[in-house]
Amino acid sequence: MTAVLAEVDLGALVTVRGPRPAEAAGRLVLALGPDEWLVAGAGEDDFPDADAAVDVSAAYRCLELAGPGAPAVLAQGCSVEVGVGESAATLLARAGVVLHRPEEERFRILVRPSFAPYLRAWLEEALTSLRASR
Amino acid sequence: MAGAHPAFLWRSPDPKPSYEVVVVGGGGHGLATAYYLAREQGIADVAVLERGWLAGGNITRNTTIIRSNYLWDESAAIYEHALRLWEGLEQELGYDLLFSQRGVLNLAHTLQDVRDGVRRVTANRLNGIDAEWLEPGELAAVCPILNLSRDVRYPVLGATFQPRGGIARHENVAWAYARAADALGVDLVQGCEVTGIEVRGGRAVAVETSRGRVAAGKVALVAAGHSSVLAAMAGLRLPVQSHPLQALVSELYEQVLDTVVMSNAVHVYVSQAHKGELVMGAGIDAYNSYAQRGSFHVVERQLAAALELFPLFARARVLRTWAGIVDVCPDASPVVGLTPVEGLYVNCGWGTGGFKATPASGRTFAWTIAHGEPHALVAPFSLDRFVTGALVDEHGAAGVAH
Amino acid sequence: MRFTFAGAEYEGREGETLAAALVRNGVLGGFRSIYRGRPRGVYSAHEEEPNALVQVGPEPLVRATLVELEDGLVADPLAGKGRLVPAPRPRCDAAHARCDVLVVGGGRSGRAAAAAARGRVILVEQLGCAPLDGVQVLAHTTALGVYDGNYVVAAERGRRLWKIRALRIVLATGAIERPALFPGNDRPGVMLASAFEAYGRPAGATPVSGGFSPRVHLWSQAGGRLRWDDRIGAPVPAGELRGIECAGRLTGAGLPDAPPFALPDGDEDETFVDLERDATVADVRRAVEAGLRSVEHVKRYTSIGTGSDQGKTANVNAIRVAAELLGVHPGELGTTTFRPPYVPVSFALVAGRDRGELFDPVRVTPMHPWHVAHGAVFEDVGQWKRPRYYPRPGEEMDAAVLRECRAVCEAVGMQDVSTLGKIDVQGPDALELLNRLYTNALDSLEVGRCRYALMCRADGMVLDDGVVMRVGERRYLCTTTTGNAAAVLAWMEEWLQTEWPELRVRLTSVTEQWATAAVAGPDARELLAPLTEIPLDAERFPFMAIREGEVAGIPARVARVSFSGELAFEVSVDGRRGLELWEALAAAGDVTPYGTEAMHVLRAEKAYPIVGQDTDGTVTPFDLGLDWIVSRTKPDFVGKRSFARADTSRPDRKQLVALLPLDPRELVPEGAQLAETAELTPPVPMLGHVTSSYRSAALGRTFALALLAGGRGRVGDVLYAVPPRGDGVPVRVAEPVLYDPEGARRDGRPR
Amino acid sequence: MLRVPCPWCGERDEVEFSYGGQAGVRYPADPAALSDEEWAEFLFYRDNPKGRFVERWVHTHGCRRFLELERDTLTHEIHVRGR
Repeated sequence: MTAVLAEVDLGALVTVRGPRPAEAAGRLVLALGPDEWLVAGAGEDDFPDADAAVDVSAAYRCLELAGPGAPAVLAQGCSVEVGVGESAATLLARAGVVLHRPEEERFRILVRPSFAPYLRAWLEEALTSLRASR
Repeated sequence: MAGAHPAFLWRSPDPKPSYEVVVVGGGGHGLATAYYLAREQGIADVAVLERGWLAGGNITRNTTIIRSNYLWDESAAIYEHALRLWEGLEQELGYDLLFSQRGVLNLAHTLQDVRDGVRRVTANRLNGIDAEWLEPGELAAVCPILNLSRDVRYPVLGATFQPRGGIARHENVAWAYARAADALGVDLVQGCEVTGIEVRGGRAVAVETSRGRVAAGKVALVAAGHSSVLAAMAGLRLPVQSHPLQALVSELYEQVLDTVVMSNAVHVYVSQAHKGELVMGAGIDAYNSYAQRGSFHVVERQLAAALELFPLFARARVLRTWAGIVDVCPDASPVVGLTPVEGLYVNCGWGTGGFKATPASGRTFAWTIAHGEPHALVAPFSLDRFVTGALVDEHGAAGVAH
Repeated sequence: MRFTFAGAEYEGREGETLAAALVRNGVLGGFRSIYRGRPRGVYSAHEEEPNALVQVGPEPLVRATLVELEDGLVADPLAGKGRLVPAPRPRCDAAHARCDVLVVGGGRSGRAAAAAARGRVILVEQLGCAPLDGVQVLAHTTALGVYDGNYVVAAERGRRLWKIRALRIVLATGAIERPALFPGNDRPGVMLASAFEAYGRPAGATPVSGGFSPRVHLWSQAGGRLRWDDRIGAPVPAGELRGIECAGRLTGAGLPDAPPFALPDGDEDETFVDLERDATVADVRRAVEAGLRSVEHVKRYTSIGTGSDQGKTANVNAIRVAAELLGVHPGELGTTTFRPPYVPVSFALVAGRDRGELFDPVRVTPMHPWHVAHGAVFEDVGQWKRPRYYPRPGEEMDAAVLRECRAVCEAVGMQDVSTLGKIDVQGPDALELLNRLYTNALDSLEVGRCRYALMCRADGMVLDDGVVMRVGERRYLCTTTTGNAAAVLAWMEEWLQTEWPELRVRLTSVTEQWATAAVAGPDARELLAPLTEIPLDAERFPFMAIREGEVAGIPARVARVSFSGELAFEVSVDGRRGLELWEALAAAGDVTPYGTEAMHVLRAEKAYPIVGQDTDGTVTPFDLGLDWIVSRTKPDFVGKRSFARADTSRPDRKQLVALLPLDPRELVPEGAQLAETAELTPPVPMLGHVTSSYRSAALGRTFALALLAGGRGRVGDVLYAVPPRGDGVPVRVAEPVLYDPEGARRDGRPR
Repeated sequence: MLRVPCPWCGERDEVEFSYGGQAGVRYPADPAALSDEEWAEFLFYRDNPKGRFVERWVHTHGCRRFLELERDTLTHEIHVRGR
């Protein structure tokens, strides 16, 4: 089993506080908490009715892990299993992440930029060990 | 075998209907208290009531580190008093305690660790406690297998060193006090759980136990993790919280480590005992617990940190892990002395540092019980400090743990 | 294949264990016991082996019964003690798994339970194990422990650590044979009957059996009770545990009746209870005669069960012997506690991948590559790497820091302050929340202005400090210290969520949204002016004001705050453009990058405290001389009540002061305690300690900050700062602010 | 490793959370009106029962919400409570 790691650009990101915003024009909405949402492709001004909206475009980076081995790679450092189409804020190795699984064998890993070098290095090792163990 | 035990240890008497002093808790501090009551305060009409078996709690679950290089005068005074007693204890108790003054290193990994270390060393110096500050270059001589490379996540920037610090064999210590107390006439009553404390007119007069009522002139609570539960029986509330503290030992290896190494920053406390096993402690588990059981991730972190410091340990194996229940005060200092209930005395809150204090704790507590007033060395550790705010805060700067 | 044992070569076979090969080669001895040096040989066939311990290269204390033979293998017998030798660290990893049913043990009953189970099923077996339809079989995987919440940790071939969450656990761990007790039961050739069979009835070997003891370890670890089963003469699982079942021989079912138990007739000192620990029936008798009644005491007195085999063949016999000697039923004695791991597990496996650079995340800012390229020496601040100083070729730290300080005082410098925590506070009640948490009164703070602010814990001790910026009618941006960013956000959230949920305000971490460069020094305006349209003169951009605009073509928020006492602007931009901003600033003129060390010096000259360095959790705002920042008008804020306590209101508390060494070249060590006299014969009363100590370019001398008892009343006194070694250093107590006390430099060069 | 039931995220491993000690200790309405003894109670005194304990956790690496649960400090068994 294999998997590949790449970085992707989700564009503008905004944290919206309050009720879940509508997914307009297929824009990505990830739940960070009961009243906290991460919306891709939007800005602070797009949510006049929200309790708060904060531009966090630069506060996350997004790694993408794809391939049949992807779940096994994540399982090396994360006890949460994310269903297809679902997302979860959790820990991967020693970094807080938001995991999103758009497809069966594709995961998005949103992480704070300052943690990205660490997480990349960890994932590279996990991929190595995946190759070695199968 | 070194540290072999004597031919006779103690009787197993049934409890008498009444004693001058009832000590609740047959751990290290309780047994020491009973011993010093009989030996120095002329009170031999003493019972030690132990719920399970003698010395089954923290006294034999800790990493046996002994040191006195604490920051604040109040702490340094009582721990140094303990260390002086340790230095004569094998003689006094006639028991091989495997007391080994191999020195205790406390590592600094950040610039603030360095400031705190120097602060503690200079405080120790002014208190007449042997303490040194060692630069990384000086560390290799003290601990050759320590990883002093700058090229690690948290390089070692220096360390405090107390040459007189060291370790002892924990059960020998407890058993030595027990045997000596028993020989002086103290009743060590095992399998005797205290279920109630009888308070009449604001005075503690007896304890209810699983083996009947035992009247007492004075009641002394020395039950570490269970102090809150016991105090509650007398309607008393204590500013302590009980947490699991995990430790582990490895298999036996030929000697590679002849000093004690502590790193509060990464939570590693390690020494190699005489038999050859590596004895290691971790940080406390975050949650309150009486389960004598901790979470595995704490052990994972502890060993990860240990290998950063000691690459040589990579193939060492964990033989046994366990946990004790430590009761921790908000300022990480103990509570010793009188209580609002007349005739009821409490000795608790030693947190992760109780073993090293055992002789001083027992001795000063015995004095306190006998005289009905706090011994000078424990006066600063009375309950009213939480009202005035005069805490003895051994967090942060003091390298508090273990 | 060939292998070497104790220096002699033998022929081995594929798939054989070292123990099997030795026995087949007629080697029934070859080992020695740990204390008495008695000759010993292979005793069992599995993990319970007490005798056949070997060192295989760097691997200490391996059980010959568990070593899979490979060609050229070299093994040396060990007498109970291994050798730790330098060797490359084995690469280990971990795997989390979840299942409906976890079966431990791949024997008949284990496989049956697995086959019958519904849903996701995992089977772990410490030996080899055939595949099973619809079951994830983990062969050569040993369950080490059962933890809270049906969390099972298992080791696969010593290289992967499995962490398995199971809704249901079926324990089918079987039983271990125990020795019969007779004088000389440890002699080479004597082996458990089960091993005798496993090794094909080797010639010259003597099978013995004292019956079978179920492997109750995991059940007991999980908190399960035990009951003594007289028929098999061993404890078996009793009672119930939520989510855990026992199956097969573990329950005692199918085990043969135990042979009748009797103390040996003959030399008890030659009759071994624990072979690895060299403990005999005579030792148990000594323990009982010493007055011991608890099996735990007997264990410690004799050290039975403390060997690397954890007494797998010894513990039950020890109980039976002790019970016999005490004249009680074994069931009354109970057992010793079973503690994880079931078999020893290597440190490297438990530590897994948390090693080296991955031991703890290294956090870096967007400008990090530039710092590296320009030779910065870094300091660990929490998980962050921050430039401490930027030495030029051949330049020592002291020289570099003096140069960086001088640049900020005389020209212009810039520092990467992106690591400072930043919290976005939004909502109609934002001001109310901040007023309750900060010691300042913030009501008068206007939009577009900011203020230095302080937070205390409820006990009145300083928690953190930072700048509160009002960026909108109902929106604030609060900065925190680098190390406290997460803690302060959690602190604010806790009060908001649990204490004042009625407040309509939201908190969001924007620490990494913004990259921030501090531009400080009298030439700060000259450096920035060409890069921005924002008017920078003191009239239109006063101290503690905030402006929005472009800097180097990048949308930016500029704040006129200063942590150095010099004219300073903090420029914040979208983190993705932080490096671009930094490079533009570097290219804009003769600007000197400076690190945390220079910053520390500059702020110390102004007596700006650093939380965590000049404070230690026992320091109030008043102790720091920050009375001006503590509101007297607010009815309450977190910490206020504590200031009135007896000890907290003492006039002779330790207060922040400056110290000037009498010898202006002498640097006192940070952490040094302060004494009244040069005479250092203990005990010497301690008056306080040095919190910060530097060489100052501006003052042309050394100086320090200290917390000194009644300090503000002691200005002018001469005290002694005590280093770890040598004489005390005479220092004069001074007012804390040593440089530009009137704050003239704040606005830059007068024009 | 405890399994902590987060009302929002479901059961998660203990390592995702931070512990908050006894729940429901209210900040006094008027601290100034309290005696030093009463204030000390608020600052330093917490229940420490052997048995059921209503405690506070925060899902630090999840939804960042504070939550309360009742846990047995002897068995570590968790009895979920409402939000």
